Amino acid sequence: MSEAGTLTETPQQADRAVTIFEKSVPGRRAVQLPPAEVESTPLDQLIPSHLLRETPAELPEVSEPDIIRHYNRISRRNFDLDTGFYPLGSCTMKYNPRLNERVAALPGHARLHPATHPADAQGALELMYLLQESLSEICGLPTVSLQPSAGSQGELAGLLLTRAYHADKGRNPTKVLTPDTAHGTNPASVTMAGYEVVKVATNESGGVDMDDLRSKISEDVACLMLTNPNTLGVFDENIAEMASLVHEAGGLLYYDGANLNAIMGQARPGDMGFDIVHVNLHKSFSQPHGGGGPGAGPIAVSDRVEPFIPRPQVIKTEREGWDAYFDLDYDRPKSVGRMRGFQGNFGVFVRSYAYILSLGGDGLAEASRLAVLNANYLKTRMAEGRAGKYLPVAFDRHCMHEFVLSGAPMKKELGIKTLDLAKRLLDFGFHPPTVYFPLLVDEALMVEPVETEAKEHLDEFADAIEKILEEAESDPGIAQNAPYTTPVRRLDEVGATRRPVIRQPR
Amino acid sequence: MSEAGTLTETPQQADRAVTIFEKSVPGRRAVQLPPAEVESTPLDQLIPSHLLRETPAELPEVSEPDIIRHYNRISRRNFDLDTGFYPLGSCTMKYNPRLNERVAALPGHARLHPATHPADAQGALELMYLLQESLSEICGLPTVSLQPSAGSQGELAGLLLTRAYHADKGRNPTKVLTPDTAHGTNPASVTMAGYEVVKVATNESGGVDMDDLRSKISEDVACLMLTNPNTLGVFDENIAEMASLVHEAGGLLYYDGANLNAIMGQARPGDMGFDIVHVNLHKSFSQPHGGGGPGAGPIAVSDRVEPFIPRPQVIKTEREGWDAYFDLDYDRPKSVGRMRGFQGNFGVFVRSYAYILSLGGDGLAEASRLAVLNANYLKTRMAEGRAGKYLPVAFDRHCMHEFVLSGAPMKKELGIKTLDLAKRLLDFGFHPPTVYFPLLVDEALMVEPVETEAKEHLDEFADAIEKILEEAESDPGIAQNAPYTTPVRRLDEVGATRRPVIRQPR
Amino acid sequence: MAGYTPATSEDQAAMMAAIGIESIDELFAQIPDAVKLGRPLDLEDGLSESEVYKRLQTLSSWNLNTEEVPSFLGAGMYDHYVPAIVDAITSRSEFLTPYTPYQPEVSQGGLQVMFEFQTAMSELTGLPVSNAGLYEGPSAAASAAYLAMAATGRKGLVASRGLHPHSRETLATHAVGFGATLTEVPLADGLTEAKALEAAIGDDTAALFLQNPNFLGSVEDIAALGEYATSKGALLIVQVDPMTLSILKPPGECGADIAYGEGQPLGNRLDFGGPSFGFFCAKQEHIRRMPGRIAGETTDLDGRRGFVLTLQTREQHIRREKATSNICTAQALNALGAMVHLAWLGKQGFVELGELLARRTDFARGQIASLDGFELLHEAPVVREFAVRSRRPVEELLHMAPDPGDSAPHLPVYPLGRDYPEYEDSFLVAITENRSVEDIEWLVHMLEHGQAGWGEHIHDHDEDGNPVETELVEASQGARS
Amino acid sequence: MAGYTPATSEDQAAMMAAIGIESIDELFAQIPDAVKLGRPLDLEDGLSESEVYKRLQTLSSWNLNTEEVPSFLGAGMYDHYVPAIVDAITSRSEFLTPYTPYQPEVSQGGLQVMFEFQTAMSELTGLPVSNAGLYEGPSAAASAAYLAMAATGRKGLVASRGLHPHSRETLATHAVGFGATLTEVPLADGLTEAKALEAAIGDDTAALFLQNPNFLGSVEDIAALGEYATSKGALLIVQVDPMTLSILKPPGECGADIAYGEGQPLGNRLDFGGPSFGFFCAKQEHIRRMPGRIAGETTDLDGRRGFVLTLQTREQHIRREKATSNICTAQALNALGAMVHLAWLGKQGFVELGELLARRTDFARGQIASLDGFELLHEAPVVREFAVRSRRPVEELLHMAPDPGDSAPHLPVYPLGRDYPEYEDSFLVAITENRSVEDIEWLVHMLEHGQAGWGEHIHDHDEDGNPVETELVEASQGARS
Ligand SMILES: Cc1ncc(COP(=O)(O)O)c(C=O)c1O
Ligand SMILES: Cc1ncc(COP(=O)(O)O)c(C=O)c1O
Repeated sequence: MSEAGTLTETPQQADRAVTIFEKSVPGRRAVQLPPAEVESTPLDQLIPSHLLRETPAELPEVSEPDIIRHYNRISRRNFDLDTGFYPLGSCTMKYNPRLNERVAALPGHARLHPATHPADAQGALELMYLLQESLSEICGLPTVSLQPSAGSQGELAGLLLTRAYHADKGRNPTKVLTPDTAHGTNPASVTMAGYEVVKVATNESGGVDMDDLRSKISEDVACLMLTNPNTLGVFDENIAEMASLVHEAGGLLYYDGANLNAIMGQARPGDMGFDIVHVNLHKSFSQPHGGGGPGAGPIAVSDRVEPFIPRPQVIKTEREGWDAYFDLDYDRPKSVGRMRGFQGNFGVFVRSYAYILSLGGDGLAEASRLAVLNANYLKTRMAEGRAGKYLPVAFDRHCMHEFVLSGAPMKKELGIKTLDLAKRLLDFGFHPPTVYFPLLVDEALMVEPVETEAKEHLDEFADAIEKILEEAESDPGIAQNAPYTTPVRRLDEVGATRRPVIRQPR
Repeated sequence: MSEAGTLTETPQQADRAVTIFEKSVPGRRAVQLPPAEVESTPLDQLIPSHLLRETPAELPEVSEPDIIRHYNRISRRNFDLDTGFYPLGSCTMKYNPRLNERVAALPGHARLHPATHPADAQGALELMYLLQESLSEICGLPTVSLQPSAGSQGELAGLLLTRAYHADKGRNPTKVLTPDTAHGTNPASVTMAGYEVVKVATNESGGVDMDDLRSKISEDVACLMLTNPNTLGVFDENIAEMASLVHEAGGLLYYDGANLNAIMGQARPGDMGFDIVHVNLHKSFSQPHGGGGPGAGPIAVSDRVEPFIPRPQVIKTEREGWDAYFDLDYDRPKSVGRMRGFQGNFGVFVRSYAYILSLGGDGLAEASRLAVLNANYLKTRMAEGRAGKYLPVAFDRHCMHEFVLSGAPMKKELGIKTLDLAKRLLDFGFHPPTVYFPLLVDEALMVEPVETEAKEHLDEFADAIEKILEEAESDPGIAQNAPYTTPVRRLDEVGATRRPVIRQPR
Repeated sequence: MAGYTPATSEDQAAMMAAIGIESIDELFAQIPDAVKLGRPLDLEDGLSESEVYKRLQTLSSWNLNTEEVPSFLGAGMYDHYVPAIVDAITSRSEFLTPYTPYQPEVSQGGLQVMFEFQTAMSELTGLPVSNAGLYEGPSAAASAAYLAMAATGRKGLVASRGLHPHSRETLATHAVGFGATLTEVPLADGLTEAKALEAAIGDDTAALFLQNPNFLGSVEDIAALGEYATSKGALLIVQVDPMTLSILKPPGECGADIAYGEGQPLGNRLDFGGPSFGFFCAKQEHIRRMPGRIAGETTDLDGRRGFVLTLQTREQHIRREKATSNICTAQALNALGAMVHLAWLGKQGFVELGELLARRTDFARGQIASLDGFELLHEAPVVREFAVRSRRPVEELLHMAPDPGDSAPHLPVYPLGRDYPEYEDSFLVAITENRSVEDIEWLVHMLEHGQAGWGEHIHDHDEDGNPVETELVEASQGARS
Repeated sequence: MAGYTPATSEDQAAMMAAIGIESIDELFAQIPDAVKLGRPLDLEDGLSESEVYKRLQTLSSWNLNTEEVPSFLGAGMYDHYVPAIVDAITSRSEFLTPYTPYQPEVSQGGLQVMFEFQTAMSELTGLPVSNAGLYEGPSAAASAAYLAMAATGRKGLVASRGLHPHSRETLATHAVGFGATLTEVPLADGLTEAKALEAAIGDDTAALFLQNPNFLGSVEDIAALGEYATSKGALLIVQVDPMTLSILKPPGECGADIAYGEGQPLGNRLDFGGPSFGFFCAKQEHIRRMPGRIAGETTDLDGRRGFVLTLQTREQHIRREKATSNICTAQALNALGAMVHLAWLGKQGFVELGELLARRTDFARGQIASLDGFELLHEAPVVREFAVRSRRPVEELLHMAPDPGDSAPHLPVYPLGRDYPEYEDSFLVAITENRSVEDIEWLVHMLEHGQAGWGEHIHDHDEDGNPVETELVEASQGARS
């Protein structure tokens, strides 16, 4: 709203947050239910009254038009991938094809009960089987379990497989090696699998420090968990050597596939010697991120790990009267068991399989090549001008699909932190890159431009950074107090943690 | 964007309009076509080259992510019904249920070819038949043709039926009476039907001036076109008398059903003596307005007009082996013929029939009652405070579903016009009412709050008007220069007409 | 009754108190008792959302849609693939729910779309002026006639018999109101007869209507056919299938004054015939006689680029009985669908699609022409639709069962008999990119069966009943791997 | 290959020039040749959008979905009616395409939804703390166990056999990693055996897991069953079906420390089992041990209300190996669907729906119990699902054909044999508001036929083949008027 013609805040800023509960008016409603069509037996004749609820849950009382207005309105308080450039490192914010939403919504998919008899769900099982086969080829490993719900569940599954693998051999190693650049889910998963995290250092070119690795390898190492290219965007050239070192010591190799988008059709984790790979279907395979899910984290495994994969597994069998019969195989005696209910995030499988069909083998390879080209181009642009001066790249070499800059000089010379830069980018209409990760790099800024972004957008982003740094040279306060144009400005996160208000008071 | 922390314009204002053509980059593309699978015969061997295009149409060259970003982004430059209150008079901006979109999109509807053999389109024909029957009951007239594409085409169809009706009787009257409050489409349709418009005056209570009407009725009058309640929101109490006057002189009565939302289940045009009614399915029957269509304008007619309705007509017949057989009847020798291709805007029929099923007879009647209640409540609120002083209601009586205010005192005393008020309302987050219509009322503001709006929204609207008038008392410039917060500010419409730029230059 | 109305009984009581009434009935007192309904409407009571869904889902399942069986129906509406982004964009509330952009400051989205759409249609037709859309194809013919009469002051309309029968009938309906006469020019060998055309044109001819490709699918020589008419001062008006403008010479380069057509093939689903949209383009000199909305570019008072509805003095809400058209609500959302589809096809893809259509159509035409019992109705060049003559009566041929009493489905091709009694033995076959070569081969196979009377051949393949449906399903779903 | 990548060859050339390379291959030089693939992937080449659509549409048509046949399958996922506004809202780009709200200034939409969702789940469960959602039900059980172990420092997990078999199996899988032991408590007469339960609980018991209603549909007396465990210092953890919390006493009022469950019944389609979401609520004292994201309310530096991700020091990206959970990407969009559904149901409608389920279920249970060859597996009170014992072997009963070799579809009820060998002769029947009395009567009719061996009865009704499918279709589509 403007007072007397001057803008004091943006329209969205003026429109203060009101929850759906606060819009409630007693007696309002949206739903009309179908008639029960049966006797209106009092409830306490069906269920003993001491087991019944005494007061109804305080849900909102709102009409249908109110609901749609409420959520449409607050939806516009989100920045989304269809609004603009979203170079969030490690997240592969690639375009989400709407075709995939269309096919996922077909009633044969969307309205299929997970306990449908396999004979009546052949289309779904075949689709899962075909996705397994595709991921197997992409990862270079013979067997795929689609069950895990996301990357981190894939990790945990993989570590439990590792445990089962060793146990089956009568071994009980206790340690898992992870580079210090690893994503937070890796160590968290290691702990949940009952292992101890042992950190491995990073060398000067961004890869694993081989000496440090060698010094830590022992019979007590269950596996090495690696992201390759790693979170610095660097492909570890010593991978073959690492693999043989770990294997020789009896350990397994786990591949965090969050960065698979760099290497599809170029190189395969299986060929690098990995035994277990998880793939984030919500990254390389275009499942929309949904504001934080859903995703899926299938795992691909080598033959020696195969007996232990979660059950049930989709298999192709022969059956009289059928060209091929797809079934759920529960009869896997060495399986670790279930990671979750039913068969996994099937709706995600449909989208990712549609994506694989759309791109094809050629298209996937091309996508990776263009992702890497975009990253290197943007890295080149960031080496120019003020960015080159204040925001040096952490490891100056060709990167893969992403690269990491350090804001340390910027902080020192201009007095603005990476966080300030990120917040100021919001005013320029960009989603900032990932900040303060990997931890190894001081004031890190992790940039992943993905293949679905046009060159213009990369240039605009580089120009915006230049502009912000220029501004900061004359007035660092601009960035320090940014953003100015977003629906809300910087928020008090400390206060939120100190006195948590995490639900609407009654 | 903000310069050094002060807002100079809103983010949307800063984001200047760029067309999809301007985003074109040679060689970019979104589509991949299926392979032709047949020989690549050179085109000029199939079609003589002088009939072929020499240079391709300059369509945009853009990727799919660019397309979705472009249209999502510009979509947010629209105010829509799901954003807020939209009391656009005469337009019945009621909530558009998403259920209706869902059922319209079912493949049995959306992917049904209009030339499908009737035996293979029984569901569609039955739906049309059921909608005909429902509208017939709501209008109180025995026969319904769904063909017209919108209200104005319904009007023209009705007038051509009128012509055919008279011709069939060997008559050739030349005049059509319309009140001076009539919507612009009425006189335009009259001309297109080859008739002459004769205006009838409005009396002091907002109805037709009966003396003026009597003086203009003659054998040369083909019909009287009436909106009832009319565009002032007033129900004409003399309707029965008017009907008999016109009928006695051999004329027909045409009902413009744009305002049917006031009287569903309360009174029926047929019972008032009308012979022809058009219904705007995009008003009373919840078809979304789509930024200016699609809609549909079915007509309901009396028995004497029935022989002349457009063809084909959906009919229910008996056929061996079928419970009932629905067919397209082309064999209507007295029909005026077609108003358009195929069977009409079927997708609109699906939505409106779903709406009728959802509300039912009881719900439609209730909707009208609540629409009228809302209008009278808001009218009452507008009679208070400054609105009451500067914006008097044009006809001070209970209104039906809408009412008209006059901004004349406001203009005189505060120096702000109805247009200024409307523009300032935009800053308050409201879509303004219809302005400068009906022409009869000086500085008219026509307010239709519809039944799907909650009381709070009406109150907020009244409060905003009060606030604007208060502001204007101290500084009329605020409204005169409004809006300030919209994606663009007041636009140069005169310049646009003088030097029309109506397409992207090549 | 659905929860679309928020007024609780407390809300209602508060509102009534403010108004000063005791019951809502008082507000309806202005309706004379004599015309009050005084009883409930004789309609069912309202249903829950799930019941409505189920009921309409059931009704819809009785229709044979183009996902179930490959459809070769055309005749102006075509089963093209509508890309998913069209739905994603047109279903956004911001496009779906506003009305006509009367307040341009808060309607820049819709107005910019209109401007872009006008640009695209102008590109397709090769004419400089486009409006933002009309209802659909045939009624756009009537709009064109109205413009032509106003522009020339004449009353004669001449139309090729190759003009879509719906357009001709719609023109005839409107001609009564316009006070115009309508003369038809016959076809010969699938094309408009040039001699007869010249004979039909006179000093009172306001316009000549041609269609390209014409209703039988033939590509006409518009420039040659139109020359005489324009030399006589008539307007040359051409109805075009926008998809074929990817490869055919645009009407603007053939001397046309007006090009209009049915927009459905662009980004609009079939919907059993509507809603779709009509487009309407013309030479510069007709700009102030155009029907419908037109968006124009301008600037706001701070100098920002913006768009408005322009040249509104043509329109009914300003000019009333002197308006150039009575159109008000049109088909904005459908035009948006077209614009998105065209952007998706893009400059190159659009041409490639046209080429694909022409080549697959040529293949299908050749295959069917070589079947026993069939021959081409004409040999004229075609793009995406062609006419075939059958030895066996068409209604029997298409009803996919040996006995006319059976409730078997019908082969989805367009019989010409109703519109052209002279071609009662013929039907149209239309091709889109959705009709694969496998689908075409299925059609060929079905036509063979049909020509043979459906009986024996079928029993060759299957002995336990209802074999045609089985084949239909197979063909539409592909063989099980 | 689809047009998702905008780089033209000119773009590529310009980028390569800027980087200073001649070929993109140079960028891949860092990958040692030994591990380079060096051949194309052995996958098909990319398909056009229409081909992909057709292929997946075909695959999907081989699944028997709940629109084709009334489904009585439940076992944790239910065919409720998902209102159309859920799709309308969740399909908006603004909700569909962003990631986790790491930048709260531009993520207020998503964060506010989380805050609202937390409020709703807290209301349903009667527990003050809710997170923003987990993956789904059974894995939430593992999260609860992890919390309980950390909170109590103990390692024993005790679970009722009435806990969903998938939850028990998931717990067992994770227990290996957690170093926990899992003990099961048997059922008797459909309910958790109280005596055995007490016996199973010891000093090292971290948590007792119950489910309400339990897997056999029975309403358990959670408060009574839980008392002993909590008195021994174990946490009481209850898996709940959120839809039944409309009428059942919330776990928070039964002494539960944690309530979690599968969220699918709220606003999520079946999707053959996912994606849906898990919810997780707890007592205040557990707030800093919660797994997953939590949104909290705060203010911005101008004092505006706003929301942020809070208590992040629990999480993996901050705490790494010491995190309370490894979860990162979860199911935000699915939780939004639930929130919209719950707002649509509203305070009153939610209760009415619970009542409707209980009453229709009671009706269906009574009908089936009275059939020859069937009896109830237990008589305990139920809300929306119940277990039935059949004389005829279940697999034969459900395969709707006289001959096991036929490829007939299966009656959609849930056979208990795989999960509970002791109930091999039984199956579950689940009811939703989508299952009308007509549907229930169809089920009763089918069960009768099934009990009789599918043969004769069917031939009574129809003599020309494949009669069961005909009946299926009829039942799902209603009689033709
Ligand atoms: C490198 C890396 N590993 C693991 C994960 C965890 O995957 P998810 O979020 O699917 O659990 C992520 C992403 O969040 C990641 O970037
Ligand atoms: C009173 C009245 N009559 C006729 C019309 C014309 O209807 P349509 O826009 O559907 O052509 C309208 C609305 O625009 C109207 O308000």
